[in-house]
Amino acid sequence: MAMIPISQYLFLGMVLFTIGAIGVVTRRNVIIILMSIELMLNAVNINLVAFSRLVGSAEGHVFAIFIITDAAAEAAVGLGIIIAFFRNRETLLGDEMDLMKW
Amino acid sequence: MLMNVFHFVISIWVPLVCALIIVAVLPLVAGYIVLMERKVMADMQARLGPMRVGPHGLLQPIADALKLLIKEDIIPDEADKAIFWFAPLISVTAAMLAMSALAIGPWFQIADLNVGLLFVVGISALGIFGIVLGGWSSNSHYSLLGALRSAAQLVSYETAAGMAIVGGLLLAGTLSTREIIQAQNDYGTWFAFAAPVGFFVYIVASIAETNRAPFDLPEAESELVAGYMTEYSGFRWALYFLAEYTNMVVVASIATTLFLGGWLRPFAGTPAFNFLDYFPSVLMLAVGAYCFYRAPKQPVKVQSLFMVAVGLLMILAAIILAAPLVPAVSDLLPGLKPGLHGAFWFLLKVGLYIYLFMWLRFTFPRYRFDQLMRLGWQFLIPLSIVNVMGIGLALVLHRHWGWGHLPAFGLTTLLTLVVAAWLGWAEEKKDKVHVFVGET
Amino acid sequence: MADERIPFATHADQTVLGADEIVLNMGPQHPSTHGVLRVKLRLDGEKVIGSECVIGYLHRGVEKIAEHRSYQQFAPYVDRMDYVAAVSNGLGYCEAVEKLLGAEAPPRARVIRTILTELQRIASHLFWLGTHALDIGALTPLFYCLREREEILKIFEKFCGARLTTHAFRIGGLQYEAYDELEKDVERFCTPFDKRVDEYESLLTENRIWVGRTKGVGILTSKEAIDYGASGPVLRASGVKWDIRKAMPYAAYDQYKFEIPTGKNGDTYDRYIVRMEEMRQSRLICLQAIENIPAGPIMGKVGKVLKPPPGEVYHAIEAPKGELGYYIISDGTTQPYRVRIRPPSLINLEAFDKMIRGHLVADVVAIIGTLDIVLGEVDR
Amino acid sequence: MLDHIVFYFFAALAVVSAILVVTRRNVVQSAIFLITALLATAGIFLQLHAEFLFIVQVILYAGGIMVLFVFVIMLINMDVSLHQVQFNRQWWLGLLLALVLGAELTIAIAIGRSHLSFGEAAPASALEPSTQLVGKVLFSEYMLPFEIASILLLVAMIGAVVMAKKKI
Repeated sequence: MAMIPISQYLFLGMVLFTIGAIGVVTRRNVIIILMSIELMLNAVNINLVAFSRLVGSAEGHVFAIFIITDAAAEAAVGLGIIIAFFRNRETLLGDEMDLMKW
Repeated sequence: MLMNVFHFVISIWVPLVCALIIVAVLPLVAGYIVLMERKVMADMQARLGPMRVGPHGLLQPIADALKLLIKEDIIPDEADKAIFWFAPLISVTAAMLAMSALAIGPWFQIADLNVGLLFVVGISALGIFGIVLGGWSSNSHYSLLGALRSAAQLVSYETAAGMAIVGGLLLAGTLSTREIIQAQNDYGTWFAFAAPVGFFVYIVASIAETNRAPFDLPEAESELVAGYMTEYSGFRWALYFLAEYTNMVVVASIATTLFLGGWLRPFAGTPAFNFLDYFPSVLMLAVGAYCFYRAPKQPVKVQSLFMVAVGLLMILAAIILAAPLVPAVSDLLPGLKPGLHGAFWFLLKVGLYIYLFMWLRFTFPRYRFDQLMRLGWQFLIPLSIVNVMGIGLALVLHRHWGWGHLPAFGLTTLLTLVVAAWLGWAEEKKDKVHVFVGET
Repeated sequence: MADERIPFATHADQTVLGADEIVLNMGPQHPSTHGVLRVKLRLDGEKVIGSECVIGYLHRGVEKIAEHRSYQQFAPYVDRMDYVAAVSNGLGYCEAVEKLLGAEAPPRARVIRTILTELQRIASHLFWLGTHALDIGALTPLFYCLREREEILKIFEKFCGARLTTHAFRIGGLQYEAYDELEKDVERFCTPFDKRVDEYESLLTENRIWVGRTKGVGILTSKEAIDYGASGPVLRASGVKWDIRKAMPYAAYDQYKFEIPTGKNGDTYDRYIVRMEEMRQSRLICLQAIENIPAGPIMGKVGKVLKPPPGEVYHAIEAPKGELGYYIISDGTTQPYRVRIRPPSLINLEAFDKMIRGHLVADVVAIIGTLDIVLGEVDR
Repeated sequence: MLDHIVFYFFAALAVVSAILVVTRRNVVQSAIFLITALLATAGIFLQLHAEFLFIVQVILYAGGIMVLFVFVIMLINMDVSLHQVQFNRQWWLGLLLALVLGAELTIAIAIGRSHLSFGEAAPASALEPSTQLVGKVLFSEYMLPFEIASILLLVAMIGAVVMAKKKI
């Protein structure tokens, strides 16, 4: 039973990261942008865990846990901002966030 | 070589058979829990409960299931059809998947995972998506409010339940369900007695997680009609119901595993209590005898026969449970006794835990949403954190300072109870301030 | 007060609401609106910021029907208003017409009327308690309450053959002579009944969740209660000691000793306590009454055909839900010219919007329950 | 062999759901596919013998963060946004740049595969049992980052409350 080569995981991570990036730069809906960012973070996690498996230490896992923590914090604050934004502007479109203050 | 093949076959087939049993039997079990609930409710409310289908309503669940299966499956016009269609499946799948890491007796377990208990907790929490998406896709305000309440409630009480579980895990030092039960055997006491406050927090939080009264706000009948299930009917509604009752079994199993000694007999380590080994058989015999006693009093002959059949089944179960106690049999199959009796005790504890749920449901009124949140965030979560710290302290006292179990855990439990009393007192005081919640 | 209210109607049909605002339509088919009350709630999250009651789904034109029936013929109709307390409705109507006629029921009839009406009050409160507790989520009290109510209904059935819409009284007295064991039956019910009330109280009164759900919910101060014209337990729970049985005694109430329980805060909890206490007082009245039921005729001197002199009369009684008034105008014929009924449920419901503002959806249900409305009476 | 099947299944699932996340019009459907993608990633973690991370992913990501997302999506009335243009005006530029980024990464991986020797992967037993190992590393070497992460969470919590509250 051959191991799956590490490059496969890296490639998977790359694909997911790119899709996430595409979502961030092309979509208008802020919630979907936020979700795309989560997707990118997730892609990074795959890489970390794969490397961790490669070198046989748990450091990659630890970093992945930190990234998940970070994602949780980001989601909480980001969604808070979205709610505040929606309350004030009644829209969810990212490209209408064009005022510093209203 | 042959032994290896044998072991391989065992290692593949036992989990498969267990999984099949769970998937096939759980709906039936859920149905009979509903019957039990109705009977318990009837008993507490001075009524008889279902008595028509089968003797003492014993076939009622099957009749109900048939009725639900042939009912029309209504999908509202304005609903998001795809999501509406598969949302109940999420709930059921998550609930059933969670069963896979639970050990019902030393024999019966699909997979003894490294992260066993966390797996159960995490996967069963995914069932919330079924509720939230079902409520949202129904496109009805009642459903939406029910779904929102459900999500908020689950997220809040998951924290308290998780911290309560952490307390138990600290004692066990492992996440594997099998080893947790083994650890309780080694301690010589169930963790419910070592960490009573944690157990209490878990009871409350698990009731809230399964949306049972007095925390049944997501489906509060008098407020939100049926909450997230308002627009569902027929089979899909039955799936939600199945998920709810499976979740009850899951949380009861977690509590049994972590706090009530899993498949261990009461006083498992004390030879003086070995007579409790006869309890399973005696209980079955008693139930069988009651069946025979009631059989002639049934109104219809078929029902009498059915009652006799149930009685015979009980006696058969008694014989099977008594078999390992015969020295000849136990010599032949040494694993028989822990396997059978373990499963019996486990299921008995699960049943008692569910009975506790029902008892509470028929005794208490329903919380209001803000009170529910206040209870969760201001009482249970701080208490569970204090409980974890207390257990840590007890372990330090025990392991490093050489205190005995009783003084160490007694002291920390006392401390935790003091904190609990203080928290309760603070909340009471706040209650007085909050006499009028409204603003207008 | 009124000018502070957010006009609901301007927002009700508004499709674009604020971020968290929704309009929730409760009823007319909803498990806890006690019939066919429809409430349009404007919610901010779960907080009520406006409401509108839509009534009339059960309107049968009772008052109009009265104009085309003779006085006796109309009596059964009033039973269909507050169908949970039909005896009280009948009493009010009969006494109003008697007042119009200038006749009076004989003492025996009045005592028996008192007994039955007080039993009816207990039955009505029991039904209220069961459903109110059910609304708040306590499933069990309902069945205990219905168990006791059943005993009362059995007494009614023995007395007049009907259980719900009894038509037990007649203008001028009673329809039937009391059956032989009436006293015994009433005694058998009343003697252990205070223990039963204690039993309900042990389930609810001290219960933390119950107290949390009812204390401070739906407050009506005594001034507001009077302004809204509230009556009955709703008024008394706000601290106003007003009971028509004491203030303008009718039937045989002046002969008996009983207390008027009052509350302090005027919240749901106080209304609950007041009603529980009222049940105990009603039991005492019944026990006093059966000790000495005077002998004599059961019908006063009224003719076969009732032709009251032209004029008008208002007669109110203390029904279980509050002041039940009948305003009858006679033009000297056999049919009333106009009958106007003051149903306590409708008037108490007026305060509903005031009471629920700022509360949560769950409290709406509790407040509907605590007002003890019967839609048959609200809509007539 | 089983390993391969599991990996490619979850990888394909993750990629397909990821594509659907960024292309769906309906936000709720996007969220559902994001959950699928996250669960598929969790499956890949399991295939990499990272059981603890698998369960953390399921509990925290799928069970916690996504509940938050779905909650907010349901709170916000989004019928309007269904009929709006979904992609912004410079979408072609963004797509191009993202694809360039992807190409760069691909090239990097390809070069790395041929020029750098990754060596043979450590045996599966080196990471068992992952829970204890992660715990030990987390609470010894990475104690400070761990504490910082907890402060970060606290800050985020306060921030979220301040943001979302109407009147403070």
